[in-house]
Amino acid sequence: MVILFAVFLLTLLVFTAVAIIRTTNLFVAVMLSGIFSLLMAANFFILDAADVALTEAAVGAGITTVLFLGALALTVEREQTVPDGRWVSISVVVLTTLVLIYATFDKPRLGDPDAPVHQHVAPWYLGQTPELIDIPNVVTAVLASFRGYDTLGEVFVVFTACIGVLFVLGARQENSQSLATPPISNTHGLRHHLIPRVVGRLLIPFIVLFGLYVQFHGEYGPGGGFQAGAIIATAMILSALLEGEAQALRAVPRSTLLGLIVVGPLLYGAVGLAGIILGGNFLDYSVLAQSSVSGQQLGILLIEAGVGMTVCGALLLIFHAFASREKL
Amino acid sequence: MELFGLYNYWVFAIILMTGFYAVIAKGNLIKKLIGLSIFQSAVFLLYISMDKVDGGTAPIIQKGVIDQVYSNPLPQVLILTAIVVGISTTALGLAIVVRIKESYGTIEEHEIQELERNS
Amino acid sequence: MMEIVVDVLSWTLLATGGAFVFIGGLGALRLPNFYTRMHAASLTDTMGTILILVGIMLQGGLSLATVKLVAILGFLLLTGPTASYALANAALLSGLKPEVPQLKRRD
Amino acid sequence: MYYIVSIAILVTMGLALIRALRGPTVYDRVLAVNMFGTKTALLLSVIAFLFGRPDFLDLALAYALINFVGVLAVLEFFQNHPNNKTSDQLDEV
Repeated sequence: MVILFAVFLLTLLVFTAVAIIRTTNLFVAVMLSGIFSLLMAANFFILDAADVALTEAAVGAGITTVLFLGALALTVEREQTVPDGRWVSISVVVLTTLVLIYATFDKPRLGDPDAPVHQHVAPWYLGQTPELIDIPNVVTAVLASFRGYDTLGEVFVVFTACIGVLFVLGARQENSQSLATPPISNTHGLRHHLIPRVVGRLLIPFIVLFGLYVQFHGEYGPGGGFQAGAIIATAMILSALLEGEAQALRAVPRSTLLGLIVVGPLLYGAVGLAGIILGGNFLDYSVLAQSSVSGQQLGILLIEAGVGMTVCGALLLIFHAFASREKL
Repeated sequence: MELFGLYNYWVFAIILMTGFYAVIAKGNLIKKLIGLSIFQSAVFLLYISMDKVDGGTAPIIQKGVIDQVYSNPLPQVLILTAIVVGISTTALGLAIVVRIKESYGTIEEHEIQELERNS
Repeated sequence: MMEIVVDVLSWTLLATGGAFVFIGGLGALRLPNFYTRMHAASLTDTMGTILILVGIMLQGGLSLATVKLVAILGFLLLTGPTASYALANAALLSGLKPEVPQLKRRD
Repeated sequence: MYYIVSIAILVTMGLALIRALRGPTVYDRVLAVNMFGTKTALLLSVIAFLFGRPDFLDLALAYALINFVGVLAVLEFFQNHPNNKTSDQLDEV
């Protein structure tokens, strides 16, 4: 029965995707992307991926929309239609779709317990996590410990992307006076809208609290550094929307955010190096404490904190980079 | 539910190619980026579809429940990190588009090419 | 006995909530202009949310889940009307005038 | 019973999607997105109970808390950029 729900949601997903591509109004496309993200999260949840659904919720519900709207505000909202060469692309795409669908007939059906993907390391992870790490959430265990090296790489990608955005957008605009006071057009935010302001102010502490809960409860339920970073960043973005860009930067200055994105990966790397110094391997947390299990738990706690700091700082810096730029 | 056993993969193929169409056929750079993120979401869907096990539940081990089947945690880990990385790289793309708009005054591909040719 | 009462009550709440949600969707689809559609959507959103979440709460009993459901209900009740306000305001700001539609009579 | 409620919510999501695709104004689409968000939060809470894993209510909580940020961003967008507003009322998809 639930699988029928999934089928229905997937069908809606296809309609949404086609509509996003067909509309020429970019604002509408961004709004429909919001629906796309919601459908995606519901699908992930039905397919037993609670952690992934929480990530999609944390990122897709606020940050994606805000970033795309920020970019639209700086560019244009309509695309021009260029009809030439359209049929070639359509035929290429339809042909490839048919080939891909033909290829799926060799795949094991959804939920097949004998599928090759379930035979390799997954049973080992599921079987060994209670013994080696002793935390309920296997996803967190795999993310932070068994595949910690991989996650380190991802954290550095987020870091690098953020640095890239700062390089591209942080440069001084020709018409602005000085770098020290970046031009801020929307100093007021939504300050004269009383209702959003009151409700938003009431909710911001709760969102931050929920973010911290997700961060530190990640070993026991769905959550972890990636989700928590995105949720806390959403809270700060909300405050920037309500109180204006300048006020938000006064509350959490740029230097703090830069510190966050620097300290996050460094903390992650330092935990890895501590493993080497204490006689283990890189990112081997077993040697961090008296017993191997509590060492693993300590290591996971620390690197999740590093991930959370990096993601939160990076997303906020990206947001401020877009929001404080003036349209030419 | 044999009938729908492969439905997820078909939807994956259609969404993937919908996103790809935007990347190859649309001239607007922001539209291309939206297409790219749809493409990316399709890949997420493919991975998450593979993690499902019949009768399974999310891989968060419940105390006191024995003989519970859990879904595969590995694809979830890969996609969890990929979502956050995806939004940061999309933001980088958007930043470049904003700079292109500031330099060329347009974000339509053919107009940029024309400006390049004339300069 | 008590359990049956709670069960029946919760099923009733869930069914009514489902009906409210559906009517809201119908209204958002069928009503003639933006402001009426928003009226339908936001009103039934609130009512349907209360009914469905209270219905699930009765099923959950006294547990952590119920506490979370109370939190979800509280936050949805705060954010839903705020979002409606923001949306109506955005529409007004950009010059979408609320007007009374001339109802056509079907003969 | 959970099934019936879920189906009602799913059908409503379908209706909201039709409204989002049909428009006609951009605000109708934003309204549909907002409706969709609330319905997703409800659906996730119902399905969490359907699966018998009420600890997954965190997801619905996340949506309840941060889903309206998008709509506030839209308000801010229209307030600060009134010149290039998307005011064409008959935008066909």
